[in-house]
Amino acid sequence: MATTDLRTGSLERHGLSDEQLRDMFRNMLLQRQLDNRGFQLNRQGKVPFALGSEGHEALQAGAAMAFNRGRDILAPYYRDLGLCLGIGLSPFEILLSIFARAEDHNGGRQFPNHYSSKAAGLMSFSSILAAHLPHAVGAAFAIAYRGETGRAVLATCGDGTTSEGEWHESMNFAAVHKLPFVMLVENNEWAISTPLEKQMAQPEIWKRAAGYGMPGRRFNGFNPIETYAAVMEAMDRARAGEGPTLVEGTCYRYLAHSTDDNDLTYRTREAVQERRKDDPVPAFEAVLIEHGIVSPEDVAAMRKDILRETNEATDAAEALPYPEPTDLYKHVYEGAWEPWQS
Amino acid sequence: MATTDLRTGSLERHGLSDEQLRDMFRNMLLQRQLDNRGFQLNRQGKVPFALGSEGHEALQAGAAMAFNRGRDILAPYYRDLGLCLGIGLSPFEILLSIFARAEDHNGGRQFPNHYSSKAAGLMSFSSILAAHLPHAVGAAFAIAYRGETGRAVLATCGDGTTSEGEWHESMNFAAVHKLPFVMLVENNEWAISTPLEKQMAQPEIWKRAAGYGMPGRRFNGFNPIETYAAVMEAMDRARAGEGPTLVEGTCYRYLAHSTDDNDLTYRTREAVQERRKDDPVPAFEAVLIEHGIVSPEDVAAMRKDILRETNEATDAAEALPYPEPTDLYKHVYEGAWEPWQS
Amino acid sequence: MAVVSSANSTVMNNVEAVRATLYEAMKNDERTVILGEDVGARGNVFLITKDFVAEFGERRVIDTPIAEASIVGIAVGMAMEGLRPIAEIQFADFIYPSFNQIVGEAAKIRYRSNGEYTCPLVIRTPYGGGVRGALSHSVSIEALFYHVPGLKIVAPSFPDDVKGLLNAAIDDPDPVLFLEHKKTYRLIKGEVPDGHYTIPLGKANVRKAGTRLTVVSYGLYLHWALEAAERLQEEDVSVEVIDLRSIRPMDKTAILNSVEKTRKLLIVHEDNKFGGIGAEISAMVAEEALFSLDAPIRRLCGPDVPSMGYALPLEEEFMSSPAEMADAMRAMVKF
Amino acid sequence: MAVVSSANSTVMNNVEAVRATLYEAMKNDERTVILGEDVGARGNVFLITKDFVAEFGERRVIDTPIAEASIVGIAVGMAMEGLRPIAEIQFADFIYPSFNQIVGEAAKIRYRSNGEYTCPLVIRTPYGGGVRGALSHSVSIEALFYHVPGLKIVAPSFPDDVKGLLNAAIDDPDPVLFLEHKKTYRLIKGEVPDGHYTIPLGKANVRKAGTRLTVVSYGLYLHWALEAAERLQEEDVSVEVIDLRSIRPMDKTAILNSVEKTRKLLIVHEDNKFGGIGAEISAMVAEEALFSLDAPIRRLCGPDVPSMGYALPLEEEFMSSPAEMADAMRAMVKF
Ligand SMILES: Cc1ncc(C[n+]2csc(CCOP(=O)(O)OP(=O)(O)O)c2C)c(N)n1
Ligand SMILES: Cc1ncc(C[n+]2csc(CCOP(=O)(O)OP(=O)(O)O)c2C)c(N)n1
Ligand SMILES: [Mg+2]
Ligand SMILES: [Mg+2]
Repeated sequence: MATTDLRTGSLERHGLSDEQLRDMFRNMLLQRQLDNRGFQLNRQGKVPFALGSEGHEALQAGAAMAFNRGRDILAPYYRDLGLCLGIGLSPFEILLSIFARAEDHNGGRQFPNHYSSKAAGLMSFSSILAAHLPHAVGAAFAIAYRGETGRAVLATCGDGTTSEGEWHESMNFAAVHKLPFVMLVENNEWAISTPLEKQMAQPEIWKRAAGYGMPGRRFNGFNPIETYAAVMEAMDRARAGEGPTLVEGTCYRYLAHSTDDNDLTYRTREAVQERRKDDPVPAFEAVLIEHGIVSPEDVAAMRKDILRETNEATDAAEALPYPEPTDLYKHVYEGAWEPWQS
Repeated sequence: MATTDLRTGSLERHGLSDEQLRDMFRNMLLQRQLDNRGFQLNRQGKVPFALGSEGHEALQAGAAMAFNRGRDILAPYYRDLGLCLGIGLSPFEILLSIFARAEDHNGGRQFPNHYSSKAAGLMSFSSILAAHLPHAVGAAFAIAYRGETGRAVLATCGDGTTSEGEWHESMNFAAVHKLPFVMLVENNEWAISTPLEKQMAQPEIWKRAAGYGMPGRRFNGFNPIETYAAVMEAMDRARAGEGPTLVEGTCYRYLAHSTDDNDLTYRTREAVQERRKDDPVPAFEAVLIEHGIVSPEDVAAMRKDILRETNEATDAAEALPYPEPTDLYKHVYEGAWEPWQS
Repeated sequence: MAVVSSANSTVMNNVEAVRATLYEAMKNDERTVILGEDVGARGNVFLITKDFVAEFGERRVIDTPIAEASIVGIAVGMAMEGLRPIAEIQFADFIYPSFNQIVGEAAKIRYRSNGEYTCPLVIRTPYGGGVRGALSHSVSIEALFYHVPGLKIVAPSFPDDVKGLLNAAIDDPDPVLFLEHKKTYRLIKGEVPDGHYTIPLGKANVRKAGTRLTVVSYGLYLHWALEAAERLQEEDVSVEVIDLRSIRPMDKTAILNSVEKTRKLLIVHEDNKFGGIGAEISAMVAEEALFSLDAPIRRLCGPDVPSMGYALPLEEEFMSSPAEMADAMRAMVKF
Repeated sequence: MAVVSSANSTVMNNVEAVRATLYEAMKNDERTVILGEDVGARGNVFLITKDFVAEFGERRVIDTPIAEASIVGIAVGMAMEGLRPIAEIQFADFIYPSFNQIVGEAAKIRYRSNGEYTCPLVIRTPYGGGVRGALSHSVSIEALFYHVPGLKIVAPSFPDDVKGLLNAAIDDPDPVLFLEHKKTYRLIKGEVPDGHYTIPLGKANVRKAGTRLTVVSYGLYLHWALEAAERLQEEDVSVEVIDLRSIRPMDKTAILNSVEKTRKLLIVHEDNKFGGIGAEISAMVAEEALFSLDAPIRRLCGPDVPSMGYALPLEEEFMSSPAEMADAMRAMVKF
């Protein structure tokens, strides 16, 4: 497969239109802006927690482009801001989550970044790593069961999460039943402070696919187009009823794990800086400019627009109320019966 | 690797002496006799449960020969009669387990076939499939931690058990820490009524090894010498500190899963009969006779001896008492404090 | 309680009642699928789904790999996406690997998504002892789960309740853990109304009315408690026996009403005592009806050991008996 | 209670007490290893094992893969083969995947092997709310495990108890679940005796003597209960506050002695009420001291919802307060 090389500036579009390329790029810029906003609000003491996806922008923008809105299902994890934006969540919805407002899909119950939206086909997930993967497989089963071809489930997780038993069980079941399921691993080389080599002896996660009897491949997750091509190919296989695929995107976690983490305890600033050379956001910008898909002015306008949109979403979300204290008691079960009422 | 071919009668000894070959064969005959005894006692109404290993004799006799008594550790599962005999358990100990006598290592608490013997290096395990594998890995860690080279842990499980999450987690950790650990999968093509193709999409379990970054190989588990060679090679790697190996032995489950199962509900008598053609016990007998390692008279004497030994063990075990009712309250914790006493 | 849509009934044991109910659910709703180990060709190890796969096909009766976390987890995903899965854990002892999916996930999906996603899932599993199941095929698990908000737990004892409660569990929009005492599977027979009916989750049933003592139980021990109560009846001592049926939600009202009347409470269960279901029942009464009591609340429960054993004396010592229960009742009545 | 080998002591918070105790254990016994997620270079997410890996090496301070079932399971194997592992679950919410290894395995190894194998294992984990931990970093887990024979559970609240009980847990020949309330980590400071000492598992501690009401608590709420009791003291109402410390074994004697004296019992815990620790405490008293009671036993507990929420009102509504506890105490005393 010919690939866009972000270093040399060559461009293989894989059928993506100028508009789609611009959309991907805009997603990447928006991710960074919203990440930034979360950290800002945290520093301002307005929210107790933030977690960013810097380094995952290209991977997520590319993967989102392979998702068919209104048809496919996404089972993401907490580092999937860009993926969730890319399948249709709005900055306002992201800010609702950051501020834990009553209108948030989770009603302010979960940490930010734990997006959920039935309308968008985004499955609710908890903080318990890998626990969402059997759900994704079950959803894929439901799709296949009803004979709904042309639909697939895209599930994601980090490199560290592949160590969990539920990762294995999910992969195996999806393979046995040839389900419309794509397992996308976002390999950023870290699990909080634990580097890849302590997580696994063999660092190419995609190679596990053969053991399950499904195709596997790896792609450069710093390249949104290559990402799109790899994920699209896997999704198309799944949608055609040809079964699951394991795709692994390599990327890097530029920030600490979250605002609760200090990554200088386990890696040096220099090591991270070194990897910043590959930062997908400026690299993709340069390629798009070189090929005349955006102009520097376009980019400036985009940034401005994104900042405005983010500001508006921040103000709108912040102005909304928290859930009521008594909302604590809702939605334990359906209907009236709830044990503490008696 | 040159291999003994049980069909043509060719013999590659892999360094095994005549005596060792005879020991392996005796183990196979003894397995069958003891299996038989369990079922007999069940039919006589003397014990409520029996479970046999027919089809696994060669695999287990061969693997046991690769175990260094007094040094290695075995973490087996319930279908490992021959392996446990081969590492030193006596027919009397087996019968104690069948009869659930007080003197049984488990004090009659567990089902038969759940052998345990600290003296023999045989780790206690429960009926919960795959739960013993992390224990085996932990034991391997302890060995490596203390710098005890020349020791390894041999863990076993059935094909179906490889689907459990704990199987995956154990493999992965053993690989990361390069532990002296050998995972021996006894692939008999069935998990109770569930055939291999419903358990996994890709039936060659050994191929999963590459994904974990460890060597894997498959061998014919109907051939005790090939089994020995494969397991010994893996154990030697482990003992030399070179890390874990996944070895898969192919065999077949000739009997129903246990006395609680009726396999005619899910497979035909004819299908099983067809596979009986490969029965490793007569096949190995024929090879040994052909090569003059045993005579037909030797075999007859062995059988007689084994029957006598089994009868004596049966009588001796049966004559012993059950645990006392009050033994129920022992060994919940060490020492005197036990909550129901207060 | 039971809403009977036909005047006719059939005598069944508990296995047959589970089987018949599952069969109807499969017939009536295409969204229903059954998944678990050996539920297909084998028809489950107790033959509960015998012949189902022939009739409904492998897509609806799924022999899963041996992987309990994903049996439940995949069922959760099915439920979130519109199916009505009925997952089976072959023996209750093997539910532990799926604890995360039940407690961390299924029970919290409605809550954590603020009602956007739901998890209409039934998890069936045979539990309990007295069947020579040894250390790993005898366990009671209800107390490991009854503390979990978001989950419902049912433990019927009679075939008619099995059907009505299983129907209710299947219809329920939330996850239900459905516990079947395996010793009662073939032992307990009874009339089961034909046709579809449900028994509401959370309602206990006074199986024997009485005046001098309230006994609350469920599972196998409920039958033994009834037997013991009959013995006392022959001695002209009137004991009320409540079949709890649902463990969560628990029918506080029924228990309190009965205790107000009899002024004495004995709780009987096979599961270990410390932290068992009896603890909550007792605490509930000590909180709300303390001064109605004429005697200390007693719990007659399994001993606090990890399990009964395979050897007969170790099983018999663990298990109670109608005679022991009758003695406990007599002592309470005399108090 | 504490056996102090030196007259000196040091002021520490709970994090420092855990850290100092682990450090000594690593120093004193080569068989001790620590394993868990991010316990190495990161030194645990609360910095409890900070710098340990530099001193003791990667073989003894093991950054595991993210796989809780095997974190515990591998520790079990280590313990069976002579090491003294201390396993960490990063947050109590993530202990669910290891439930099988704790309940099905660790707690049963001595029992199932008739005493031949043992499992001297400590599992440490931070639990509890009030730290904006949202749905998945706030849970209390003690009631999911306290029903399990073969397991011990400790939940200290003060730094001196943290040290003495953690030492006892490490020395214990059986598996111990060691629960650390994360809100108390830095909040609670106190004198900790220098040198090695242990506090026996299973012994409660009367942290404040009193006459009119017995309050039993543990964890963060113990501190709030003490605060509330001090307020009542200022109103000249004498309340006795028992720090449970060990959940299993539970110090029945201490509770019964106190209740015999005060004749009233209030149980206070953060965890949900239904089936919580308070249920067993109440049931124990209702069984053995019913007629000593001058008031119904009350439980002031977390509401029966799956979790507190991330939004502040959802956390505050879940959590109790010293003021609410004081009100409950006043109501009981007045009763
Ligand atoms: C079952 C479980 N164990 C542990 C944690 C704590 N934890 C949260 S994120 C994380 C690291 C995840 O690493 P990875 O999967 O590589 O994703 P990344 O954060 O790198 O994107 C850990 C250990 C958790 N949330 N759930
Ligand atoms: C965790 C768990 N799940 C289910 C079972 C029930 N069970 C007992 S044996 C068995 C089949 C095991 O098959 P396999 O691993 O292939 O071993 P085999 O019996 O074929 O030797 C099953 C499902 C169990 N014992 N433990
Ligand atoms: Mg990562
Ligand atoms: Mg098998």
